[in-house]
Amino acid sequence: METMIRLENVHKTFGSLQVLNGINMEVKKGEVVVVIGPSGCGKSTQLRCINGLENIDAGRIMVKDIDITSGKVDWQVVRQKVGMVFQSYNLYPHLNVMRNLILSPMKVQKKTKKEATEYAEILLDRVGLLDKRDAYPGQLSGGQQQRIAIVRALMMQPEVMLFDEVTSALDPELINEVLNVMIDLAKSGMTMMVVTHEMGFAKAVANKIVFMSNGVVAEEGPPEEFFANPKDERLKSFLSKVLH
Amino acid sequence: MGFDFNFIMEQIPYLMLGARNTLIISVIVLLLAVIVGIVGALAKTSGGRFLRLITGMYVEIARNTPELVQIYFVFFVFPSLGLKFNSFVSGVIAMTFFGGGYLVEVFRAGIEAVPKTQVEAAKSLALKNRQIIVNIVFPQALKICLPSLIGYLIFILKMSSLLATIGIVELTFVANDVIANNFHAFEMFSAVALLYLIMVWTISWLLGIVEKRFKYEL
Amino acid sequence: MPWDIVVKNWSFLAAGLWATIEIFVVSMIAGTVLGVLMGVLRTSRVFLIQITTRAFIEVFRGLPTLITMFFVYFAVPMLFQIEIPSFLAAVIGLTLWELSEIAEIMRGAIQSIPKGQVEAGRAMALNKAQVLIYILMPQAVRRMLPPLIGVYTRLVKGTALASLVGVNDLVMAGKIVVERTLEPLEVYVFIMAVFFIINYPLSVLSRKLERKLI
Amino acid sequence: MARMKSWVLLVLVSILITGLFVGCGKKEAADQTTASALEAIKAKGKLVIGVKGDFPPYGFVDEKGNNVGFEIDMARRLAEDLFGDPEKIELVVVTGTNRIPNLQSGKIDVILATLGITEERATQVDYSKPYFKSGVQLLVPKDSTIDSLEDLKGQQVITITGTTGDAGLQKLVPEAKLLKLATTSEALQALRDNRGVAFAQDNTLIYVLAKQYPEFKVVGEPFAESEWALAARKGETDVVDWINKNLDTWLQEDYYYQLYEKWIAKDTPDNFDPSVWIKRP
Repeated sequence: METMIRLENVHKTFGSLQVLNGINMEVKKGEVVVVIGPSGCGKSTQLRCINGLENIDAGRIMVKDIDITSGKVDWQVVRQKVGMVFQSYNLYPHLNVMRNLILSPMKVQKKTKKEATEYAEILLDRVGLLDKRDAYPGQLSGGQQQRIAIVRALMMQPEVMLFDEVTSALDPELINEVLNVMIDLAKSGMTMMVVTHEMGFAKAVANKIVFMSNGVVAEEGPPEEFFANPKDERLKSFLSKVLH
Repeated sequence: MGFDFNFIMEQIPYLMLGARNTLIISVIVLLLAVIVGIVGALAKTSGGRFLRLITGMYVEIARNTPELVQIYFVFFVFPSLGLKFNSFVSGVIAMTFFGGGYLVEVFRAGIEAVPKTQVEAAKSLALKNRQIIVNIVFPQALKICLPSLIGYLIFILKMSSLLATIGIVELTFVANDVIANNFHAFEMFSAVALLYLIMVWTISWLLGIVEKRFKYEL
Repeated sequence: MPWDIVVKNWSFLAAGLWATIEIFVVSMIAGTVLGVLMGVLRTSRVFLIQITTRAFIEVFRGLPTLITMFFVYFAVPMLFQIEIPSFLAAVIGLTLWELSEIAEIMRGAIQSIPKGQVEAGRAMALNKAQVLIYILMPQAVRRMLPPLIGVYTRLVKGTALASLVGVNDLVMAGKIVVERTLEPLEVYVFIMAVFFIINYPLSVLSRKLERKLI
Repeated sequence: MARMKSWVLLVLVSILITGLFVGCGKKEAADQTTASALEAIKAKGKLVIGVKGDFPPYGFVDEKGNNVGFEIDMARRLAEDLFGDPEKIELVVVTGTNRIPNLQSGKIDVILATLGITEERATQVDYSKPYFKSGVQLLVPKDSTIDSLEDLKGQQVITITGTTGDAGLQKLVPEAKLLKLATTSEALQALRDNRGVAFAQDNTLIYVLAKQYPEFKVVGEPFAESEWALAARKGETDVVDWINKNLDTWLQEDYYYQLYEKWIAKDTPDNFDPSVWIKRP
């Protein structure tokens, strides 16, 4: 199967803080990879490096066959292939839902307003928010905003989706409506890389789970084996904290 | 000395001319100052080192020297440097200079108040830097700046009174011109003060309404 | 020779500068004291006090300071048959503007302090005045400081208006020197430099305090 | 408790300051209601005269910052007559715009500031006898072709708000566009910068300016001629009478000519006849 994302010995520091310490990882087409680990282990930084929100210090990151660390990468191309959803939704507060969705397709992909709007309606309908097309983000609940944010990323018809703790800022009763959208998306065959604390989600849809600790991949494997039979000591202690 | 209403009634056409000119000048200056402010703010937030330094120096000089002296400078000093403009243009240049200096800081603060995560989200959606500034950062910054812009239109309107000193026929000039020949200082200054207050209060009221509407959308 | 004109007329310009400083200091003190008072009155629960102070503040914040100054200098003496020399007219004009600005800052600062602070103070059996002095004022002062210094920098610049009611301040002295020499460049650069030197540290301080607050 | 005290103190001081402003005003106002204006001046112990500060050689400020000039000498002689001491005087610098308001408001007792006699002003103040006659002429750049009022039609002309030149020009050449400024220094600079084709002002001033700055010359016949007089508040006839008595004495003594020689002669063209301006016995 084709490799969508590959990280090779990636290093990243913030000042004197070593965040990524030689990460090696691979996401294949159609895979759902869930990244877990204690806070500050570099999970989010890793995602942000993949679409160029952070620069890495050493190593190599490939998105399909593009080396995004080569220094002469066209980010507009890469970012169309890689969609990203953030913890704090980051919808544009000054634009209504529809204009949030169609801005990039029109500006970047030069789609007509009609084309973009039609596609947005299909996706909105799929997440059950078609009736909110004219609302402003400030008028929506967190769960609704996050579902819109997912749709917004999908509008670019990306080949990989990155999810950065997308349910962490939500009230508990709103988490499932977002997870359900993600589960549907996984079932439709989307390649996904998901940083999350939702172990239930990981068990349900992940092809592979990666445990990060101190800026390296400490353990990885398919979910059944991973949860049933953890080997790494740090993972054992982490799991005992989050599973009970 | 009583209040001579008839005298004021006679002066109404002249007063209205002054008030009209005060408004026209203020609006022109505000528009130009907004342009200067936006360009300066962009230079300060995303320009190179040199550009930032130059903009910074401009802002400090504009903000830390008296407006009156700046007006004199343009009107009385520029010609000796080979730059001669008539009263009106000189006044507009000087006021745009200090108005723009204030607005650079207003817009810079506005731009910096837009959350970084907005830029990241836009980047992740493959927008280019210029598109991000135009479509995402700027509209949001503008709304953040709006209350300050109200303040500065009023500031500019009030400052336009200084233009009387270089012979521009605005409201304060009208007052001086009339009392130099007719001496009804109390009546004239009361009338002029009232006109200024009506303009200032109307602007702050109107823009207050706009501000409320904007707030709702955010 | 650069600065020749300034050096030759130094004592004359210095006398003007001294007048400018005097105007600034006197109006600064008067405006601050009266402004704080007015600000406290503005937050009064008594409707009549509230409405009068508000009207006062709105009028003198709304008027161009030059108009206020002209009014004091030309109109008030006629109206009340009293004598107001140039210097006093300049000071009163600037003070009326400044105290209104300060009162408004003061009101904003007091009202920005959460109600809970007052309630906590009252719950601890402090009386109204004590709440004002021990709870509200110290917190308000910290919030007021940056905009207060901002008002002072505007006041420094405002002193230039004194020349327009006949005070022999720095600007007036400069004008007279220019008339004698017909060399405006040096003199005006000098005047701007003097104001800049006074004002720049103030505006830096104001920004520093503002950042500290955030 | 200490802090409480300082707070109360602050309040008291503020009230005191406010009271002071109001109190001062009231006291001065009381003085002015005294029956005899001259007696009131005497009681005050000094003569407060509004003079020019930017009008050499009549009233100006010298390099040491002192008020000096033709009219300042007159003012001091008035004080000497009244108090036997030329120093019992307070000179208030006034401008063309504010001299009459200053007088009316009681800021000054007398105007001695190149004030021309006009009907309109006569309704506002009481004039003394004239001590000087001036007319408005035009100051133009040396190479200018302007030489009469005719030439000003459709041109921009510099004047000073509220002066005889300003009013006269508006009446005689309404087709001229006026750039009205506040002081001579500003007008002069505007002329140098070619902001107008001419500066219309009293010939007393512009002859001097023309001599001082060779780049300019005086042209045209005097127009809007006016006689200068001192002025007191309306109804203060005792002040006016007292001034007139002095003026008569000065004329007999040929004092005006002495003042002309002291202040003006050096600044006028060589064969200039001073009787254009002053009377001689």
